[in-house]
Amino acid sequence: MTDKNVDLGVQFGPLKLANPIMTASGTCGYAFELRDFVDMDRLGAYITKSITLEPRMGNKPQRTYEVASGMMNAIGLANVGLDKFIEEKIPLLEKMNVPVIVNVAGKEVPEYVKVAKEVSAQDCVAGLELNVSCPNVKEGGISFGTDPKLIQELVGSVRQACPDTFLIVKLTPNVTDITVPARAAIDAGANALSLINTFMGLAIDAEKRKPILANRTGGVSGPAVKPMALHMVNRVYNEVAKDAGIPILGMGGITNATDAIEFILAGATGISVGTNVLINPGCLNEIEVGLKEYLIRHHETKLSDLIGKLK
Amino acid sequence: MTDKNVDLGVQFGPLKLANPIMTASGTCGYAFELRDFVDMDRLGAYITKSITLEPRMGNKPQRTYEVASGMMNAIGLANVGLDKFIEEKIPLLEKMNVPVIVNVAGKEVPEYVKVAKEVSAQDCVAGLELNVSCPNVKEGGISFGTDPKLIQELVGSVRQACPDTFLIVKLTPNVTDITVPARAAIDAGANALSLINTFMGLAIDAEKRKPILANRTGGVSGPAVKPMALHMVNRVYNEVAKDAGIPILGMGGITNATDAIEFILAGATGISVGTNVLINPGCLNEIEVGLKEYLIRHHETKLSDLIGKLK
Amino acid sequence: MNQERIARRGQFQGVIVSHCPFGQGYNSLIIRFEGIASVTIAKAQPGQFVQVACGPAGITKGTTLRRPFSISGVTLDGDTTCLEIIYRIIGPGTEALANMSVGDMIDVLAPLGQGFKLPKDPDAKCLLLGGGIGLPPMFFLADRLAQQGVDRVGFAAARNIEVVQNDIVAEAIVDNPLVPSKAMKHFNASDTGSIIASDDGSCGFKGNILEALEGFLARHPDWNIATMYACGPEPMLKALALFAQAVDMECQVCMEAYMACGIGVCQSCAIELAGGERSYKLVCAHGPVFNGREIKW
Amino acid sequence: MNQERIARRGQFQGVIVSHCPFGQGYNSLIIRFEGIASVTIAKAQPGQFVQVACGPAGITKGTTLRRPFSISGVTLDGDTTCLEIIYRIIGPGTEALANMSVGDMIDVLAPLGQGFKLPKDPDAKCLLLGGGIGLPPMFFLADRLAQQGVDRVGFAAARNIEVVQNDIVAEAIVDNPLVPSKAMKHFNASDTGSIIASDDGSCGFKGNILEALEGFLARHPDWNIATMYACGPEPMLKALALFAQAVDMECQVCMEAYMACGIGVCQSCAIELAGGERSYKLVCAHGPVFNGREIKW
Ligand SMILES: Cc1cc2nc3c(=O)[nH]c(=O)nc-3n(C[C@H](O)[C@H](O)[C@H](O)COP(=O)(O)OP(=O)(O)OC[C@H]3O[C@@H](n4cnc5c(N)ncnc54)[C@H](O)[C@@H]3O)c2cc1C
Ligand SMILES: Cc1cc2nc3c(=O)[nH]c(=O)nc-3n(C[C@H](O)[C@H](O)[C@H](O)COP(=O)(O)OP(=O)(O)OC[C@H]3O[C@@H](n4cnc5c(N)ncnc54)[C@H](O)[C@@H]3O)c2cc1C
Ligand SMILES: Cc1cc2nc3c(=O)[nH]c(=O)nc-3n(C[C@H](O)[C@H](O)[C@H](O)COP(=O)(O)O)c2cc1C
Ligand SMILES: Cc1cc2nc3c(=O)[nH]c(=O)nc-3n(C[C@H](O)[C@H](O)[C@H](O)COP(=O)(O)O)c2cc1C
Ligand code: FES
Ligand code: FES
Repeated sequence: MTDKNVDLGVQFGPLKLANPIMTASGTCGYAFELRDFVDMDRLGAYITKSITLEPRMGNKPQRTYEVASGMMNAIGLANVGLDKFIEEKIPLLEKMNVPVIVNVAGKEVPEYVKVAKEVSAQDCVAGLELNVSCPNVKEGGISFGTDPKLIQELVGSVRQACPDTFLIVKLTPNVTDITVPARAAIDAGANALSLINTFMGLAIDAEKRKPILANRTGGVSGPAVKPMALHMVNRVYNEVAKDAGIPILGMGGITNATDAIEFILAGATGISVGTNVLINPGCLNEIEVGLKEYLIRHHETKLSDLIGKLK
Repeated sequence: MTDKNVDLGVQFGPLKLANPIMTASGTCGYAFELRDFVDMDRLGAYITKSITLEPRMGNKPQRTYEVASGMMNAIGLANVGLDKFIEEKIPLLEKMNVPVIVNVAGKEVPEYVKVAKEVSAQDCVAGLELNVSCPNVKEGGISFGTDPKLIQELVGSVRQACPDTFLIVKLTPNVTDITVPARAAIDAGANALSLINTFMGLAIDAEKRKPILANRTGGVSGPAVKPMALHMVNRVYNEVAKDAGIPILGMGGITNATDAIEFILAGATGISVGTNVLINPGCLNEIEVGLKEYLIRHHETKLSDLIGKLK
Repeated sequence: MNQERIARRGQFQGVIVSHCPFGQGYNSLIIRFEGIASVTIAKAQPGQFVQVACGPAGITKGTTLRRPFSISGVTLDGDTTCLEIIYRIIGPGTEALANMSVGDMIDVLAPLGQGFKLPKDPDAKCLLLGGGIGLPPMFFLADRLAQQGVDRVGFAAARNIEVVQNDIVAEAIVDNPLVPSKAMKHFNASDTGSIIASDDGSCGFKGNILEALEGFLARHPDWNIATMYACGPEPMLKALALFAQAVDMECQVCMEAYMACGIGVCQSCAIELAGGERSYKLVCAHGPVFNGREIKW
Repeated sequence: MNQERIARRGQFQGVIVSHCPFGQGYNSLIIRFEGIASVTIAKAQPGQFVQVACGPAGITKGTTLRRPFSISGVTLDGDTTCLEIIYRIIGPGTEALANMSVGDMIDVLAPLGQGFKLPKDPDAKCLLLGGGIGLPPMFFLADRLAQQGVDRVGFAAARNIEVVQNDIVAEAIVDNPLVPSKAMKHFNASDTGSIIASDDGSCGFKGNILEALEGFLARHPDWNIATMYACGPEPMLKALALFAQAVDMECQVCMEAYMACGIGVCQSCAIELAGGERSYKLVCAHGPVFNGREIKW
């Protein structure tokens, strides 16, 4: 079998993607920042950093830290804000040859709605990924993503404002039962689910006796979280998404094609790479090659046949 | 300052321990299995493997698997059962020169109560650690540890049956808000909290397209979970345990004295080592030496002065 | 810790004194120990194993489980003891191990598990059957039996001549069984005659190791009182154990299991036992050597 | 990807051609690149840096962030380009790097960030001020300025003579500033006169690097039109930048920050800017070289 005979294409909601590989929000910039290291045309889709209504400076440094088989980050959603995004980044995104998904974040529902509406109105935007893991100000700082009622309100409001938009909801793993927010998001109109965002963690400088990150806590990502991420993807696939016909974008510690296959077998239709892009940006293209090799070695022709095929 | 001037002693509930170092349940056998590798007399306390009412064969193999900076296990609480424990292991534990804490597990409340009562009646047992992370059969397999009501019922029942026993409740990290089960356990009469048990994870063999562990899922432990464990210990300390005057036994990825100091700064009074004992059993003694060195380097005399001293 | 305990097993650091290819894809690694480690390891029995921290001693950092390897030889040299393992480079652990150099310190837990029960009777006869990475403990066993002057024949399974030439069984091609000529390096060193069985007959006996054994026993009826010692892939052990049961021969098998601790504390390495109700023993603590009848095949 | 983009920067693998101690606790590492990597890296500017995967190329396995190091020299040699970094062994990343050997392949992202703005005027004068691991980019800068024939003086900060003798500034002890004698290895190589400042006067000038600079400027008033280029510990940079502001001198500072990506996508390396409202730039993308006035000290 040759390269030509294998098909990495997947149907991700309304999007027909050439392959399942996407960037993870927050690790791959707003548009072409990675182009010196990655052939952007060979991605399945491109997902931007989280955009908020107002520009955000982000947290004080130190913002990241290396931990065992992973990293912690407390960037604080630093981003240029909606206006500058529309003005400066959309023209760049228009030049992309792959579908563009914009990640949207906020602290209150109206903020999400406003950003979602304006961004989804852009021709070059194929879908939105709602980051519901940020703290909700009104509810005393608890994260949207941990309260199914808040998720429903948030996703429902965005759905109402953008009735035809492809809406991915990105879930936090910091919950007792990931199927609960997953169901809430689907019930409120999500077309796809992204999982997982980062695990809450704390790193301590034993010598100085203080937290290493200026924000105290941060989100843990990278290979360290892969077993948990696979478990959550598989649970949501089996218990919620499969029957609902809702595709999953799986992520958490993916570094190579084998990892990607594991997520696909667990039930993911698409996969995102975050932390490893910071380490080995070339992996975004290497994974594509590796997926083909896997199909050839296994005498399979279509990657999509493997989705959820964990025995 | 010399060795002699530094004091590693901690007051762990009613127990005055020579140092904060304890074995983690399930990784250090029933009694003296580690004695060829560890000077057991230099531990702060010894904690046994989980004991259940009936003997348990445990899960089918493969039961463990190495993951990035950690491992997964699905041992399935394999243990000799209460009767054989009393008959064979208690006589060994009577020979221990450090306080002995017995970890108790079960599937239903009466089972816990029965084991707790019999075990705590043994003279050589200084306390019990209730492992509330096992699935509850009656409630359809959900874990005791994720439902505060079940925790309260369980801990309350054990407390009633063993009114004078030093009771440590070991919490699962697979929850949205770790302070909720922490409070529930304290309200029901826990004298100390152990955290954390393992994170639920899934490992997949991409070639065979099946889970690697016979049990499908397993618990993730080791350095990979340290940032999450530190975060949970620190939250429970600040939000619950400090004011309640309840000591914390911190664990999750500890491999050396610096890790141990981090947990102590975060609020732990004692620390347990699990996964790393499997890799480097000698670490249990090395950590003791390292803690002394830290105190000397920092011109401190008492380790207990550092508990919760994270800035 | 009292002396007696230390003398049984322990966590030791030794220095690598030799590390070289052993057939294609295999390495032989020899570690030298001093002091109490030397005394303790000198007592190792064939069938016992070691848990190796597959990276420089002292910087394991708790990120990787140890890897278990059978002891393939132990040699005393004055106050020091050298321990050999022969390992196949197959994954991250053995790759890291392969990167270690002569002179490096390496950390082991040793010696672990229950080894083979050696015959007490000097007139005993022993059949040593090894396949792939099951051969190394047979080399150690052959050594010991040779020291005791016990009659023994070695059998090595190989798929075909390429495997034999490139693989662990090395240069051995033996036409005449029992002629200890250029036979396998280690068997040869202990003067143990050996038979190679290859599936396609491209080398030595044509057939599997059980067929080679059956042929041998047919030709040498006096060997029917022998004890079988076997280590290798599970299907091979199963076939040998069932055969032994059928002809009522004693058969000791050296089993593998995925291990975490290797010292009996984690319950990782359960192996299911024969018999009605499901029950397990621990390969690391009760084994790795079991009576063939004990195992649920 | 079009040629133009590849030519700006990229992810490249090169071979280690030299790896040796550079003072005590420091190593000099020279990597040779071929093909497009060679062409791209040949265009590197002083002040730019590389992100190094501190382990054998190909087996990073995503477990460790890259580590940033300033480029301390770039040499063309036919179709290949050699890149040098000089690094202090301080933690796990640099320890792993120190374990790599000549002949190993190594993976870098290079060249990254915005380097120093070099003077256009051939009559310009440049003051190069480095402390500790801030010296390596100064060596590269001195090289380039020498090529352009621009007047320059190097300043190196050291705590005391032990530091000078054992540390990165190597054997350099210069009595007469501006005499390019046995001065620092690299400064010397580019014929750049250099001054050592040691806090206790045990070596070279007695005082800190700012005091050495002030003394020099007092003795050489014609140098008051010079541009300052500085890299080193933050307190040193702060003192120099504030001095430059006071005497209205141009001052370019090369900053450090904890980095994850090094290529502008993760927002890790924020540095706070001077001015009323809190605002940040990215050290890896907008820097590491900034105008001294830009930074909030
Ligand atoms: C008692 C015993 C004796 C052994 N003796 C030898 C020997 O003499 N020579 C030799 O080459 N090999 C021997 N092995 C097998 C050896 O332990 C594995 O090949 C090695 O652990 C592989 O590690 P890896 O990281 O290179 O490969 P991995 O990719 O981790 O594993 C490759 C294969 O080895 C198995 N494996 C991995 N880790 C372990 C583990 N901790 N315990 C058991 N199996 C594991 C995996 O399931 C997989 O099938 C023995 C195993 C046991 C249990
Ligand atoms: C633009 C730039 C240029 C540099 N140039 C040089 C140089 O030429 N020579 C040199 O010796 N060092 C240089 N450094 C510093 C060098 O990156 C660190 O010393 C190195 O990352 C330490 O890694 P480690 O794992 O050995 O130690 P660690 O124990 O990880 O760290 C030791 C110290 O280095 C800091 N550090 C660790 N990782 C990073 C990181 N990814 N980014 C920034 N800081 C980090 C830590 O905060 C800590 O204070 C430079 C840093 C930057 C940002
Ligand atoms: C530096 C960094 C920044 C991130 N920023 C965002 C963000 O802005 N929005 C978001 O939804 N997720 C963000 N994430 C989470 C990632 O998109 C991803 O969900 C997570 O890192 C797990 O994947 P990984 O293990 O491949 O990194 C960020 C992660 C990292 C490491
Ligand atoms: C092999 C293994 C078996 C375990 N068995 C038990 C058990 O029987 N009861 C229990 O409460 N915790 C058990 N645990 C959890 C540990 O006690 C500990 O909470 C967890 O592993 C985190 O600590 P660590 O990262 O140091 O391993 C087990 C962990 C491992 C790795
Ligand atoms: S490997 Fe831990 S009990 Fe056998
Ligand atoms: S290090 Fe990632 S943006 Fe600078």
